[in-house]
Amino acid sequence: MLTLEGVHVNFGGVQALKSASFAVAEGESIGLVGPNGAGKTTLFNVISGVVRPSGGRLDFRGQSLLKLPEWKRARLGIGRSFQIPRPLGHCTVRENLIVAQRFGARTNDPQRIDEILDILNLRDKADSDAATELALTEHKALEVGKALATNPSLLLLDEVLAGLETTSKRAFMERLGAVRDRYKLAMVIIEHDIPTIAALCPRVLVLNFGQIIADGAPDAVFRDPEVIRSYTGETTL
Amino acid sequence: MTRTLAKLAATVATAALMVALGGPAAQAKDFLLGSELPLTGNLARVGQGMHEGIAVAIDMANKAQAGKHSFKVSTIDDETSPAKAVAAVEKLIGDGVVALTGGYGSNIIGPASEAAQKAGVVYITSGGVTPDLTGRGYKTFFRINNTDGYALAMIGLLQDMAAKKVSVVYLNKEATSNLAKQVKETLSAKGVAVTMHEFDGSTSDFKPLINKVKLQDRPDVVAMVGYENDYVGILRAAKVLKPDVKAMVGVWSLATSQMAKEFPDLMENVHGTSMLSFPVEFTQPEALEFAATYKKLFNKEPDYLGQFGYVQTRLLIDAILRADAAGTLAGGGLPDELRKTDAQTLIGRVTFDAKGDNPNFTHRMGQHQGGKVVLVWPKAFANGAMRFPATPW
Amino acid sequence: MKHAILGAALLAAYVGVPLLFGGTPYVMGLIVAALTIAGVALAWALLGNLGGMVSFGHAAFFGVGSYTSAVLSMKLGVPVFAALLLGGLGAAVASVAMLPALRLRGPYFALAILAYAHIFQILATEMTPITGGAGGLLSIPRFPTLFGLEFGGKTGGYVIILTIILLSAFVYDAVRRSAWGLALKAMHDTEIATRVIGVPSTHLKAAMLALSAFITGVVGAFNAHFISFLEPDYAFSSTWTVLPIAAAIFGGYRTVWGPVVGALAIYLLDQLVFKPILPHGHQMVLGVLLCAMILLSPGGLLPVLLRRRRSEGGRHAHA
Amino acid sequence: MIELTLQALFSGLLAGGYYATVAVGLALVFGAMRVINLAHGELVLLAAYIAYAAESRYGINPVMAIPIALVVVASASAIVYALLSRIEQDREINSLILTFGIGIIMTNGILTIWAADIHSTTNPWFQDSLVIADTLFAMNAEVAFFVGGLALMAGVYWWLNHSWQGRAVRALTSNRNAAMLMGVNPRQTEILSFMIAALLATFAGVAIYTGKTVFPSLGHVLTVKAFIITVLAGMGSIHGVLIGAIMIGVIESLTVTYLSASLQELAGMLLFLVVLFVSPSGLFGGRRALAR
Repeated sequence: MLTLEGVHVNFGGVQALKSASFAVAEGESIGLVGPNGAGKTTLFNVISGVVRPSGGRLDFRGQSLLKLPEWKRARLGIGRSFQIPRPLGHCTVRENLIVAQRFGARTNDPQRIDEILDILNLRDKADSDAATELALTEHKALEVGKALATNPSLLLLDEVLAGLETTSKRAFMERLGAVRDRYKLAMVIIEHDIPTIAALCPRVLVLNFGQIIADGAPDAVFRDPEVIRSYTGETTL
Repeated sequence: MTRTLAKLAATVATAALMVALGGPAAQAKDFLLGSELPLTGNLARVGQGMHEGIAVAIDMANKAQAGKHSFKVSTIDDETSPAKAVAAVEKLIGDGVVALTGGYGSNIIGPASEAAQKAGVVYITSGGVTPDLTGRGYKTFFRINNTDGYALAMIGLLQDMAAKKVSVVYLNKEATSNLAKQVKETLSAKGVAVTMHEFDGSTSDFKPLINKVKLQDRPDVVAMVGYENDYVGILRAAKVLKPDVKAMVGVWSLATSQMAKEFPDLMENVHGTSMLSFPVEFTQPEALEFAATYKKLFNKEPDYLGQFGYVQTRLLIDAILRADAAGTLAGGGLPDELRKTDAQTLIGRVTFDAKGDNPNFTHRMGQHQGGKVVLVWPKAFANGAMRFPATPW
Repeated sequence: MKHAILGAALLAAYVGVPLLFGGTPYVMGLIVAALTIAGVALAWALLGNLGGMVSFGHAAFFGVGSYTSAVLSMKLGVPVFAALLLGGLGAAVASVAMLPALRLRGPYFALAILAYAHIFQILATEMTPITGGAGGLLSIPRFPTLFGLEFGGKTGGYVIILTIILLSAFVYDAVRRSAWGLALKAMHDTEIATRVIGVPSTHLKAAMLALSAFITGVVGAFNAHFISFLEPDYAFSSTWTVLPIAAAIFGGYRTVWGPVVGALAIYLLDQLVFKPILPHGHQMVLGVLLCAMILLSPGGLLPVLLRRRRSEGGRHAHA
Repeated sequence: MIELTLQALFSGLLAGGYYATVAVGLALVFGAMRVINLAHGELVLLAAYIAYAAESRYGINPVMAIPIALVVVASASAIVYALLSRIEQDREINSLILTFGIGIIMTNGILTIWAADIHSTTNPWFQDSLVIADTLFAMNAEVAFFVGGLALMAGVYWWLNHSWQGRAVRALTSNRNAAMLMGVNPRQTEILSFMIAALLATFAGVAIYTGKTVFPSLGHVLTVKAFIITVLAGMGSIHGVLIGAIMIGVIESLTVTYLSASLQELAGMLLFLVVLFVSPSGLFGGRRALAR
């Protein structure tokens, strides 16, 4: 459904992405790993339209995204979360989802919103102020929720699990799995924790210095010496 | 919402109260005049000038009528805003004034006098010279001066100077551009070559403009139509560039004691409209008393604004007394009485035509000479010789 | 209960006030002038509260609206009430010229709009054949008499401007409560977060600008036909920006009714109390009020009053 | 023709010089504090009126009056700063409105104290003409204050680049948070920038009093012009402000020369909008004006 070909991004001479090329199939789940500053988030920014690439092709279901603004891409079905949660200010949790649904999905479907609240375990926080009254886990959940409320077919999750302690992390993982199966989503997940990735994603991309250095099944990828080198210390093998 | 109205009701209640307090004057022989003038805003200066004249007229009338009648004036600041001027006129009429004297700026007098006309109350002014005002043919509107009078004076002087080429530098406001265009038409008709230069109120550096006049027009005379700070800017630029002209001629608020005091070296030899010489050399008794009273009240020499304010108010008071004597005042006879006016005043003969305009009005031209303002046109009123050719540099 | 209050209020506004003050044109004139300011203040607050934009150039919309309406009714004989709406439309169209300014932030936007106001004023002065130049337009047609109701007078004018304000407030409130309102509120902090969930933020802002311009334009048009006189310096005067801002801030620009309350309070206080006390430069008091409000209660007057009335409602009074 | 153009350019240059002295102060404060001080023009005007008072009452030469004016203007802007720093929420909007209010207060204050009359120095030397190669004409005041202004701005420029306080201001301008992490004391630096702005405002005020005429409503006009120039330049670049100011000055005088004096404001405004929309970050980089 999503195809990148030779995508370049420059920030004032610094190459954040060097000819990144890969494709995401319908319903596929991909783990995106790599050391900090490898360009993972930049990749998401390119796909969701926050950053304009300096070169390359970017197609979604046979349509080029390059000219489209963020909001049009969202309406095409690309949902994303931010690494640092960005709840909509002056709004309750439910209102966050309502805005996302009205504008992203262009529908008005309370059931689905309740559904999302349930899956993400935000029901009892539905009417608390999103910006001020949420715990970290709930913030992460809301990030996913906003993306889900836009009825995406591709979900880009930026470290939604990072900073959660193991137990809540496990719970959250299961929720993500449920979400994916419930809505038959394709997912790309940025995540440092290898076991989590391995558990969620049959396929893993490794990014280093803006380049994709490995692409394949987790066990294969994480045995790749180059990957290990790039990852010294960061992997728990 | 409810709060809104509560607040509204409260504030307005006080309003009604104040209106009641300022209510109509008690006795019949105690005349209350109304005056709506800009005491703040862009026209504050001129507004205050006219108001001084009105005060002088009231003071003199009370002295003359001592024992018989007494006159009071109630003044409201229109803040140089048409809407507030209308509100002011309505309030004054609500307070039961006999007639209105004042108003400055054609665009403010317009709506204000319209409100007065609606209520059938006389509105007399000298603050707006545009033909449109009298063009409306209101029964209650009277004006002692007009653009023609200013144009006549300026043109008259320019012809005495036998100017063949004239550059008109004028502000793009209504009164100023009207006057400038009238001067151009008349002079061109008389075969004088006239070039026009419009400028905007925000202009502070006139050198580029005057340089055009100097290098391209090469006129005999530069005619300026603007207000104080425009004149100062133009004259300074001219003083620097020293164009080869025979005279610098302006109109209102130029040949005044104020300018003579504030900018002595800049004004030397400059011409402008002025009814009075400065220091004032009055001959008629009325003029002398006027000057004395002015000095007494405001401790300064009268200027043209005060003079116009005085004349319009004095004519109004005379008409009121006549109408009162004839017993037609209550019955709305004041406009007709005013129309009967035919008086020699500080600004010359005044009569009113059907539209309330004063057809006899012709301004006079004064020239700054060594800190004094000497009347140089028309000959009849001249109290000194015109220095010509002569410029501030 | 709530409806009862509302009904009573409407009755008082439409019947009570005219009965009370219809006889004294001066007071009625003051109220109408205050409501005119209130209309602009409402539109200004809408732009600030929903669009998150401070404008120092609402005089531009006011002037364009008044000129459009006046010229249409004078030169093309368009019925006054139709011209009124077209005036609003004209202002909205003018706001399209300002769309590039939407890319600008805080002070840049505020003063870019101010520059527009200057430009429109200069154009109005220079386009003499249409606008009558610096001389302006005298005796603009007043409001006609419809169904036996005479709208030309003070009371008629009052009813018209009151209706304009009520309708505007209604629209404002509706927008604020809609998903649009939510999205706009959310945009202030993290515009990008709203864009990635499908909110066309720039379009929304543009819409708010156009709406604010429309309301301001209609109010300006009303004023033109009410005063029946126009000239550039007056139509584009900075007072059409200064007073509404003062009013909105004073009353509380994050509430719907705050600006209206503020306008009535400020204008009537200014004219009835401050002006007699210090005739020269009594606008100074406005400045003082403005500063005091910003420093002591940035939320404005109305929220304070409301909060006093019902102990809860912090957020709601603010929303 | 060529003579006309030369004079136009010369006049524009001089005008630009005095616009710049007004604008640099505004830009400096914006850089250091992220606040457009809408009362800046009134501060300039205040200085002018102090000079007037000093001359008309005690016959003090306007130039000699600069120190007196400086004291008054500095304390005035200290008050402005004190009030500004009390704003916590919605800083951007509220500070705009606050300084706007202060501007109204000052304008009307000046109106009540000195009335609506126009004023300018009565000292003839300032208006005497100074002729260069008998094609370029100017008043002594204009040239004197142009040169003085340049010197002053050069001083500020040097100060910004070579003194550590100056560097602190620049650090704050380019990246607020980073600067604070680096241990820049924002309050101190902000106050400093306000004082420098006051100095420039005082100078500009006296320049206007001697070279032009002053009246109460002038302050607002000055603020707008200064802001336009600041945007033209792009925030936080002094030489940018100078060039932007001269551009405005020259465009205006050329408009007067070749079109009409009634269009000069329009020309300036249009230039401003064009630059704003073509490159919102101004002609000389600096801070970006674009929304986040």
